[in-house]
Amino acid sequence: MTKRFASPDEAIHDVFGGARIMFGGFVAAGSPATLVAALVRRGTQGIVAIANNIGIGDNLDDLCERKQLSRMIASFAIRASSARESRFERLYRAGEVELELVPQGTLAERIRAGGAGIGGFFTPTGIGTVAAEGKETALIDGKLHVLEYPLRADFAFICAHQADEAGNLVYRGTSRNFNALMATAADVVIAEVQEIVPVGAIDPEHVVTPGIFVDRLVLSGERHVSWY
Amino acid sequence: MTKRFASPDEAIHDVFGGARIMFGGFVAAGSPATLVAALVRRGTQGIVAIANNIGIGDNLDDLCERKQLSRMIASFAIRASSARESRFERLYRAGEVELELVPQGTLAERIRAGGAGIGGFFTPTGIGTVAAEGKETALIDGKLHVLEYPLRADFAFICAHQADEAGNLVYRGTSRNFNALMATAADVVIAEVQEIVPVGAIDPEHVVTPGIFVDRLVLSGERHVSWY
Amino acid sequence: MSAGISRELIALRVARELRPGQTVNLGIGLPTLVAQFVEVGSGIVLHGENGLLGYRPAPGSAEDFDPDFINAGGEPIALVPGSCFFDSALSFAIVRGGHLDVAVLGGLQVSERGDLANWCVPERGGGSIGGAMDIATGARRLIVAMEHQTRDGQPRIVRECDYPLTASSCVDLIVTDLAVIEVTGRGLLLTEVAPGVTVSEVIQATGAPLAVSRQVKGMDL
Amino acid sequence: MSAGISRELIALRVARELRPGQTVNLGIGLPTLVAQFVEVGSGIVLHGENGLLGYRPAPGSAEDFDPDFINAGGEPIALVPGSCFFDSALSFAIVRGGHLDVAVLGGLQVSERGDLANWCVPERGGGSIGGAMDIATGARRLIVAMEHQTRDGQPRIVRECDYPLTASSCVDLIVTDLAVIEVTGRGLLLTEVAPGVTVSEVIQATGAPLAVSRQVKGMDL
Repeated sequence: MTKRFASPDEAIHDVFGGARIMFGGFVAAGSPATLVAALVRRGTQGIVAIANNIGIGDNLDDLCERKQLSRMIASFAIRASSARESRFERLYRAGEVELELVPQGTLAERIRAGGAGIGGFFTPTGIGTVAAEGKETALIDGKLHVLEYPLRADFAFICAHQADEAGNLVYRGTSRNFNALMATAADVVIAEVQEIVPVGAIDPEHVVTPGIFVDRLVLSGERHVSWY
Repeated sequence: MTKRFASPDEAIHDVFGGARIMFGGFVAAGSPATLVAALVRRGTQGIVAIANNIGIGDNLDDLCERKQLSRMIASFAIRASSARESRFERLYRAGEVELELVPQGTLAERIRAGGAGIGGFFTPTGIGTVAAEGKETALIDGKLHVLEYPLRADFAFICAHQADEAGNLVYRGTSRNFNALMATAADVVIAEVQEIVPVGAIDPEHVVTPGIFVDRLVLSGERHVSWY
Repeated sequence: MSAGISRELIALRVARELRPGQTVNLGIGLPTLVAQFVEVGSGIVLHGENGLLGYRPAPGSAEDFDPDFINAGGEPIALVPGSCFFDSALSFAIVRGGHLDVAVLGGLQVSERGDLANWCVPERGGGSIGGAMDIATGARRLIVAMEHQTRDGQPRIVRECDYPLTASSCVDLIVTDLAVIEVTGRGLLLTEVAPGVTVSEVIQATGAPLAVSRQVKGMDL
Repeated sequence: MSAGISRELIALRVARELRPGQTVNLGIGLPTLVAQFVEVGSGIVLHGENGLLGYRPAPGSAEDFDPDFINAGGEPIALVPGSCFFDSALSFAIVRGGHLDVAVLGGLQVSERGDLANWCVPERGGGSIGGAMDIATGARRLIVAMEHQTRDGQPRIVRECDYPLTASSCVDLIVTDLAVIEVTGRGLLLTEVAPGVTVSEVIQATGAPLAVSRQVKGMDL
């Protein structure tokens, strides 16, 4: 019983218009480029995307070419100073896509909470800033905290280094980032990997994402990444 | 700059009366037996202990011989049915030690929250039971949740398989359990390990507890564990 | 009153409920016996709340006991291809986050609404919650495996639990030495009786109203 | 007005604040330059909020760029003995949980109370919070490294930030091309001036009241 799909297009065959999709990765590290390219080909509209970053050179910015996003939840979107404008930035300024900016640690924790069945949590991050505006706060241990709620999605597109046929995943370098969290927080988790090995080939001590979290596997295409 | 101490007694030299101490381990797996034995020798009184379990055969039960515990926070303490009584159980029934029973997942999450700077979290676990009595609740997404607060301690006594001199830890089998969480949630973290290797000898991909969390290292004594 | 089936047969009957691809947690005691009937390669993945996925019971002995490879009851386990280890936070993220397809827990009492009490005998005091509250709350499907009655012949299936609750309205199926009973939105439904046990004997031994399924049959063993 | 020191020298001055055994996070931009002055073996552990501890800047080139080994700014890094990787939840547990001894962030504005604004230029809109709010809130000691004034010659150190805040009362030390300024409970305290810069020039370039330390001296470079 393998979870392997023959192509990224087949692996995302049931992504529907308006779907809420999490995309792993931190800048280029662990970004599911192959799955994003398939989503661009598929042309699905009205996507609510959850990802750390969307900017110049990011794979996700490709979803702006045909205006596939209706809403973006991210920590990095518009650089405070930047010579060039991303496609996302242009759409955002034109009012064609919504943006919910979330502090990165809060974003990570909200996704973890979504995967862990935590109904909400108090964080000191964002107090006194727009990130806490309109939100419930509480004084805990002498310190103001803001109540944040979990994030979940219909799909998670993630990227790991190696999988076994059961979906156990290991990552490489700084590519765990949001991938390992998003693997727990979506109804359908699709992982692209460099290599799929037989069940049992990964040392049980080294598995980072247990296979029960992963629904589908597909091989990554060649990576074209530029250092920017 | 090594974090290694020559003996467990030196590693716990500053544990004070009334200290709040976390003890890792789940039954025998990952239980810091060497450090507990040193604490028994030291005879420190009034300890508030946080651990998953205290029962017959558990190392922690040894702290009851000289009534060193004032309060126990645990998920497993008194078995619903048991032929033999632990020393903890006898003290508890005599009113000589307090017991706060916490659902295991809530205990894990409270310790994680303590280490992660989360001020509190909502969990559905315990609703409708004594575990939620007197606590704040909230209806989130149609489901009642109870608000739980973080746990921290003055010291954490943990047990891992291998450390490098910088305190990076790897575990073995089912011994990660509470150890990996408690490593993040105490002012002074003392780890006993089977082996201490040079910095750089553990693959960066395989480190489970980053060394920055670990203050002191000591070698484990021989383990005497019976299967019960 | 006829003697019911053995604990091993209760475990076997529970194992029949499990499906390939499911992630399954087995509680301490009787539920642990279910592991013996889960074949390696069945596609059923056993979860131990102490921090592992994918295991099988190990024969084990006092001499070669390795305390780092245990189930949540402290008993020795062996790995299967695809096993992995993690800490207690991730372990209960699996439980609480809805990633556990089925859990099998022991019971002291189950109410007609599916409330479960299994962590404290009031006469003894104290108690041990362990992972039971999280598991009863978080598992998508909860099966309780227990003796139908106490040693004193008191029913364990009752209108209202008088023991402290583990979780309310959490039980989906009860498998005992006498019967298989579903917890439905309209109360308890008897669907199977143990070999040699009659429907009226089960009703007699049950402390809550029990509807009898039209398809009631002998236990699927 | 004398020209202040270069960005590299600002980074060098910041690096002088770091001590062996400290865990240190460096923000994107100017703060990243500090890494060049942290020697391997110094006992200072660099934290990348993208999920690593223990790294050094890698020379790197477009040809051999490996996107799996980057800092939070997307630039190539190399490992040092004792490096390790983890996910974003643990990374921000480190930040939020008080395990970060020092953070160095860039700034757009800092107020006299130590409020920091560094993620959004209102004229541009949108913005990028990244890890800045968590880091500014969680770090035990926060150093802001920035140019003393904007390109238009407006002060960045002000009575009240008019840019959206990153966190309030979070900054401990400000290091600029002109000066080193401590944020104290009684306001801003000038402790060092850059080579060739006078105290009155610093006061002139600062938009908030500035007390001058009795021990004010030349920058420790």
